[in-house]
Amino acid sequence: MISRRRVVPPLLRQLGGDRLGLGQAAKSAVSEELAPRTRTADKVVQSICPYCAVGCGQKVYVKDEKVVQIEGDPDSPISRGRLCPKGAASEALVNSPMRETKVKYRPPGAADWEELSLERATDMIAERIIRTRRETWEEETDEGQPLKRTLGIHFLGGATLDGEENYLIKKFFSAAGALSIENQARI
Amino acid sequence: MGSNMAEQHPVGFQWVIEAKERGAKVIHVDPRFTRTSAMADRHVQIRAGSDIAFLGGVVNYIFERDAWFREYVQHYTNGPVILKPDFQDTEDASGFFSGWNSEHSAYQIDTWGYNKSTGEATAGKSEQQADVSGEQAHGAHGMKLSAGQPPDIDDSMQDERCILQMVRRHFSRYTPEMVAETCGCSAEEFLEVARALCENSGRERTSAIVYSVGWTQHTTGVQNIRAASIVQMLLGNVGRPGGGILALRGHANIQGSTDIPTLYNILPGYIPMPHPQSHPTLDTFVELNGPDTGAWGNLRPYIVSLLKAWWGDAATEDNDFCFDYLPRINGDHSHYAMMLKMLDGGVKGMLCVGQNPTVGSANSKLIRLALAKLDWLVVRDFQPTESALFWQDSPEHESGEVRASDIQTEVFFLPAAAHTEKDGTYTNTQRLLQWHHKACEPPGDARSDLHWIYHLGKAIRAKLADSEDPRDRPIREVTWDYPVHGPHDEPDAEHVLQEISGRRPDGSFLESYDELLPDGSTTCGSWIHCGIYKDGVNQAARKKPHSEQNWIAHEWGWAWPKDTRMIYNRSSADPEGRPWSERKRYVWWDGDAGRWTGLGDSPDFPPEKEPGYRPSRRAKKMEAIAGDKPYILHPDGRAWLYVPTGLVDGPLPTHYEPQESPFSNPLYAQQQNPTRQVFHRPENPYNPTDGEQGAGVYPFVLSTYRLTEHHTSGAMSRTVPYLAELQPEFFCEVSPQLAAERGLEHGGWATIVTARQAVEARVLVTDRIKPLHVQGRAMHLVGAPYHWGGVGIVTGDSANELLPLALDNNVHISEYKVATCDIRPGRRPRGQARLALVEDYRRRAGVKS
Amino acid sequence: MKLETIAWPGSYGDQAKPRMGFFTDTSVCIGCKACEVACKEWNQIPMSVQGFTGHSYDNTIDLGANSWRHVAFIEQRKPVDADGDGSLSQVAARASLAEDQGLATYQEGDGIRWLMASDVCKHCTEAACLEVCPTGALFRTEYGTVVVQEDVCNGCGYCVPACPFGVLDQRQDDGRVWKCTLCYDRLKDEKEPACAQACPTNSIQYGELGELREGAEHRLAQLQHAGQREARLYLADDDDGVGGASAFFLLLDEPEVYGLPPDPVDSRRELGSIWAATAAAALALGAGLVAAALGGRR
Amino acid sequence: MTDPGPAAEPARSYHGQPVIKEPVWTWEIPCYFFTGGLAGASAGLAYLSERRGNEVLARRAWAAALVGATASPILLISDLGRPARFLNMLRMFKVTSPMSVGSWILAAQGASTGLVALHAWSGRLARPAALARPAAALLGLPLSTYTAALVANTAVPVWHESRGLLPFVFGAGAALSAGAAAVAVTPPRHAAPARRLALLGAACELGAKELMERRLGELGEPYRQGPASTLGHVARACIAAGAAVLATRGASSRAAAVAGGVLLGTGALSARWSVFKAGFGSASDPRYVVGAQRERIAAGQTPGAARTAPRVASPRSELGSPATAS
Repeated sequence: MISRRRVVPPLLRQLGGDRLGLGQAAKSAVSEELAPRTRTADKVVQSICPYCAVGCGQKVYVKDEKVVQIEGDPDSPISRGRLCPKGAASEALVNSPMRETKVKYRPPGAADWEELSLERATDMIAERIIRTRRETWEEETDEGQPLKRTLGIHFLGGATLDGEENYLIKKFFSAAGALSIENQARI
Repeated sequence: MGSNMAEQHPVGFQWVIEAKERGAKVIHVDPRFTRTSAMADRHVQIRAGSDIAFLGGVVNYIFERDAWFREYVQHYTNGPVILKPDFQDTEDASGFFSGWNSEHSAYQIDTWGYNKSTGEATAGKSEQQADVSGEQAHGAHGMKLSAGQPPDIDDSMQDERCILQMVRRHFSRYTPEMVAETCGCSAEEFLEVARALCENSGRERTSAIVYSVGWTQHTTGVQNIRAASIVQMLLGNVGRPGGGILALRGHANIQGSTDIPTLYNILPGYIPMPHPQSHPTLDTFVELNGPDTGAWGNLRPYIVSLLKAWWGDAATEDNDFCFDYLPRINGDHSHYAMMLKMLDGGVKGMLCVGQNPTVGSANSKLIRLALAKLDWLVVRDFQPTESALFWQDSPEHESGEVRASDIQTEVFFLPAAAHTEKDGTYTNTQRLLQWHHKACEPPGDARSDLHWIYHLGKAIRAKLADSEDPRDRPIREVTWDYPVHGPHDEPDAEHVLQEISGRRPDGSFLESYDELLPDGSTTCGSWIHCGIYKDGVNQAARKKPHSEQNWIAHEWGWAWPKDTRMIYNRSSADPEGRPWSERKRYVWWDGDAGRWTGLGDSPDFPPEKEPGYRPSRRAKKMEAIAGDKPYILHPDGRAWLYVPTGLVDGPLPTHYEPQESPFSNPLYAQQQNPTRQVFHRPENPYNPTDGEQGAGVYPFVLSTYRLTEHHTSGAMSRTVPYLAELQPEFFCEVSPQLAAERGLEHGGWATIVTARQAVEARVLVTDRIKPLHVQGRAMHLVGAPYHWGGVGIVTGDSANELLPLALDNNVHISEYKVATCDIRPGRRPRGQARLALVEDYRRRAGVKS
Repeated sequence: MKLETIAWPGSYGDQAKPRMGFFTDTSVCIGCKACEVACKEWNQIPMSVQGFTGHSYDNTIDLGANSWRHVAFIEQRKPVDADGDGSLSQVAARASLAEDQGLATYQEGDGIRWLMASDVCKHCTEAACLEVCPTGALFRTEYGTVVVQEDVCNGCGYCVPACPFGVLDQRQDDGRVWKCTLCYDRLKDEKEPACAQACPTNSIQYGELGELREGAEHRLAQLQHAGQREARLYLADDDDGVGGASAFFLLLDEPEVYGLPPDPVDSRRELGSIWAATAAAALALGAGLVAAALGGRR
Repeated sequence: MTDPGPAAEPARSYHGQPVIKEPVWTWEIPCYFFTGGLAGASAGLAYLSERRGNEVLARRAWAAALVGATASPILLISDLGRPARFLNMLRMFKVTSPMSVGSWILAAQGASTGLVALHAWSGRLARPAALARPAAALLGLPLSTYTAALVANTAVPVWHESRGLLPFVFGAGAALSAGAAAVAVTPPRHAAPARRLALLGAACELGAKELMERRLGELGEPYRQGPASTLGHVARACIAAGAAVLATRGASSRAAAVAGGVLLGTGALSARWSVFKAGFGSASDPRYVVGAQRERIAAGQTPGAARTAPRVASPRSELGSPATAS
């Protein structure tokens, strides 16, 4: 059917039931085979909007390991499939042209960034945390009461981190005695 | 009030529209006419920072009209409780409560307690002298009441010293006329709101109050919310469908970041961090922070299970379950306190994870100067933010104050994974945890924060593996082995959630925190989340379509505690356990079945405790909570009209002027909140406030806020093409009157000046900003959305440059919503000239710098 | 109510689907612009930063090749306590704040009101753009909607001045014209168009045109009943200048206030007379030529 | 860009924004209005002169027709957003689209003229050429006037509202153009018919355009301001001057004939430009678009597209409420 319509030129198709050529006769091959990319996606997963705290449900469509569409999840009792402009822009957020995917390092006093491998960066940061911790450790108060902490390190977390991430951060830095673990809630 | 719901929570606002369609009345009380006001039946414009005066007026109105919900107040609140004879109200002490210690500029709160009770102030008092905040004074935690009974009660609530009468007296001067004078609205407008609230409350009807950072970001932030809770308790609007005080939070997991805190002063589940002087051992910690009665009576099982989750086998009965591994707090170690310490060189390293303080925090310049003092800075985000680039580009670079080469801070930028690139939970604004599934791998070096902290932790542990240093033992012994998967060894988030939920001795998953044991045989990373993995099922990942269940949607996600969708819902039934009305039934007592039942939510109450239950004299913990006391987190099971312990700035809300205000306090001799945190130093100058020399140099009120089209510092919106184009430039909103007075041209440029900074913005002249008449003078508001900065598809000056640090000492949140400023036509000067302009203003205002 | 258009359902026979459309109820629009973004996301429309306009919160300016949804923002000063068309909430608030029924007046406040409305291609019953398109790039789909086919359009630009709503425009650096497709591709999977699905307050309702119109009549009655006398339906009738439209609106003021024409007309309605005049002119020219050639001696 | 701001509420428009879009057409289009008319009318002049045995004039007129018929498609294609897709113009035949109809006319007329030219030079294809001559002449007539239908069939008030006269203006313009071209290149003694055509065209052009602008009334303002007005003056001046020169010395002096021809040609071109530009002015100002429609409504000719009276007596909120609608 489709193939037949494609070989018949619109001009002739006009003769069959669409004399003015305003409808079916004008339909192009592309229009004929058009399919939404939600249909052609490899998979769809249920997610939650990363912006405000309403917690709207999102459906994330993936093709070739890339997010191709994010839209509201109609199953959600919170949002009933609806999204605000920020939520609706989530695909553009994860695929933003400005997104940086390389580690960057700026040495003291340098005028610009340098490249650095992730492993090296992790190692260097580990060293610095250990060093700073030793340098600024407070074992006890003047009265000899236990402090067991460092105030030489300040952590400021955003509020878009997952609960599990926050848990491990609080757990580890507490174990390290790094006391001042703070987040957006304070701001 | 204090919320711009239609703009900041548009999808949540669908429920407001729906309620409205069903006949609900929507009233918006706000300094600005916003998109929320446009949808409301009524918009009442009040002066920024006058919310307590307005709500106090409502309280006064409720008493005047005798509109309070007697039965609810008598049984469910501490209204009948008699206070200590030596407590003095602000009415008697010209703006101060009893116990003011001007030397520490802090309160000693031992006079604030229930009459004949002991110990409730212990925590509070000692903390006050240590000058730490109410949060660290541990709210109700310290309160001791035998059998959960306030010792001295007058159920008739006629006694002069009973809380209800105290509250009545405290607000007796908050008359409609006083409200009008203080807030700038008309007495009629106020009365409409008060009447509407009262008429829509009671057995048959309920009213809800919605707030956001419009209330928290003040030097009286906590008391703003307290004032609302007094209104709602008096009207019986808490724990009932259609009622409550709804805190609309601004970030996907900001609620979760408080429940499982990345906050210095609490442990998961709001367990306080220990203090050096008062908590040498686990026993003293539990003794001082765990009341004998109520849900907090089980503090020991909660913290022991947490310590076991963290230090596993290393945590034993003999070593106090590694209690002394926990770092101690003895002061304000919050964000701003640390930034000031940083400025003085006391902080060597900082990690900004998904946070952009040079745009999002107040007094951006101070923040940048502080960052420049660091040895090292780690920033994890989608792209280098203004904070990650502070060494390269800033107003100080433009003015020549600093050069990149002068800044010795080492900076690491680590690209972060997006929500679609990782598994995990977000806790929404109603305590609902929702799991989001990973859709694909993060690009390039981008990793989840879970991956980052886990592998960073492993690296540090490896380096310290054979350290003999006892201070390294907590790191060496912390349980840190999570299964990993995928090409990047991503830790299994679900496994972390299991640890949070907790396990029984036999390793099976716990049902609820009632099962937690004090002997170290159970583990639980966060007692309030206990059961989120019950039956070995990720309850947060439940996604049964709402169309297949009732409106409570109990099978979608999981809410702490115990999957309770509406907290304190026992109060939706009367003391005998019957619904207050057929129309408003939610949870009620089923006498035949001998248990609490309802529309489908979990009762936030012991399921089989009948309404008539009365505790024995020796009862402790939950046994001490009577069958008609819904507020189980409080040792007396009552909601607190009056807060005997836990707050640093008073047991009752009191109107104080903002740190910077063009007006004097019409209610009290004391101008500002006496306990507010201010930092007098050159980097943080304050504009003179009314009555002080030079106040007229900054004659207008400045308020910063957000727009629907952007997200906080813009790091998640100015970099997104489709959002950037919607609000492409920093603009300010002014009234036609102010525009005329200052010669501002609609669509042109204006420069806004404070003692901190001068920024430029496009001008939007609009009738939506209305001058108010306050104390016989016109009050002009300059509205400034704060989303812009130097990085992004669209850029601009940042409004937060203008703000000082002035904090609510309960929670250390700064006053973003009110400051004073001047505004002038045209773009700001560049380079040195910009400094000169700010300096000139300071000189004229007599601000030292 | 007559929904037929020239080519729909006629030219599709048994392939014709129900005529689908939008009912945009501006009385509940909160101006969040989710529709604009959801549309651009789905249709992958280029970003178009146009700077700060000063048109209230509208920096999109109008519909065009790169904005297929446009939210209009209108701030109006309303005389307080004015009668009739005055500030309804003022009057009503005093009268009935105590009543159980919530006030049904929307988007009004203290002496001012802030109108917000999401505009879109109307998918007219008599669509000038479609009729003047020489290539057939514009066509009437089986859903009764009007779509530009990007594989056919050659950018002749005729539809641009032909549209009485100024919807279509040419995309620079691309040359073709673009406009709302009512998410033709999503419709094929019976998915709601992106804007309607996103709309938080259901201001944009999508469905079968017949049902939408019925609902709209009741909505109008509801608002009129509640004293919202300025409420009106726009493009909801077969007898207007474009024979009604698949995308119609509930407005709270005159159409031109929203940048919409009060009486749009499909120019084709005059095409007969235009052709006649053209033919007559051609003949006149012929006569002139003959006269010139024959006139006088050689 | 700024506006008075909400303080001074704009007179019933949306922040002063246009309601309809300005055309996206560029300089090629008004030029084509000219060349199309030139091609069309020249073919007619050529064919008739031929029949009258005026070979000298005929050859030159055919040449002018050829020039016009060659230039026209080039101009049109270069104006396309996607020139490579010009053939899509013949993808369908749509009577509802003057541009579609015109494309077919232009194609046919151009082909005929081409055939005539081919035969004139190569002498081949005599029989087809014999048919092509009258075809080109005949098709030339609608070719000269359909462009008026094209612009009249839009939402642009200044064009649409003058739909009755515009084709005559364009027709006259075509005659003028063809006459002028021929006069300029033909020895005066052979050019009498061309002169008559030019003068006749000039008279009609001036008359018809003037009448059209008057009839438009307020909607005609765009003709009285901005580029359209300037071009209008130029057109009138050139046409008047050219006509005068031609009428007085055109028959005797070759130089005068050339000058007159050029002046008239310029006038004809300017006149097309003036009409073209007026369309932009008319579309960009909401006053004209809304104004005309408001008058119709005020005059009770139409209720307009908005209606405040519901078609149902009593509301059923379960049907109408956005809360319940899905």
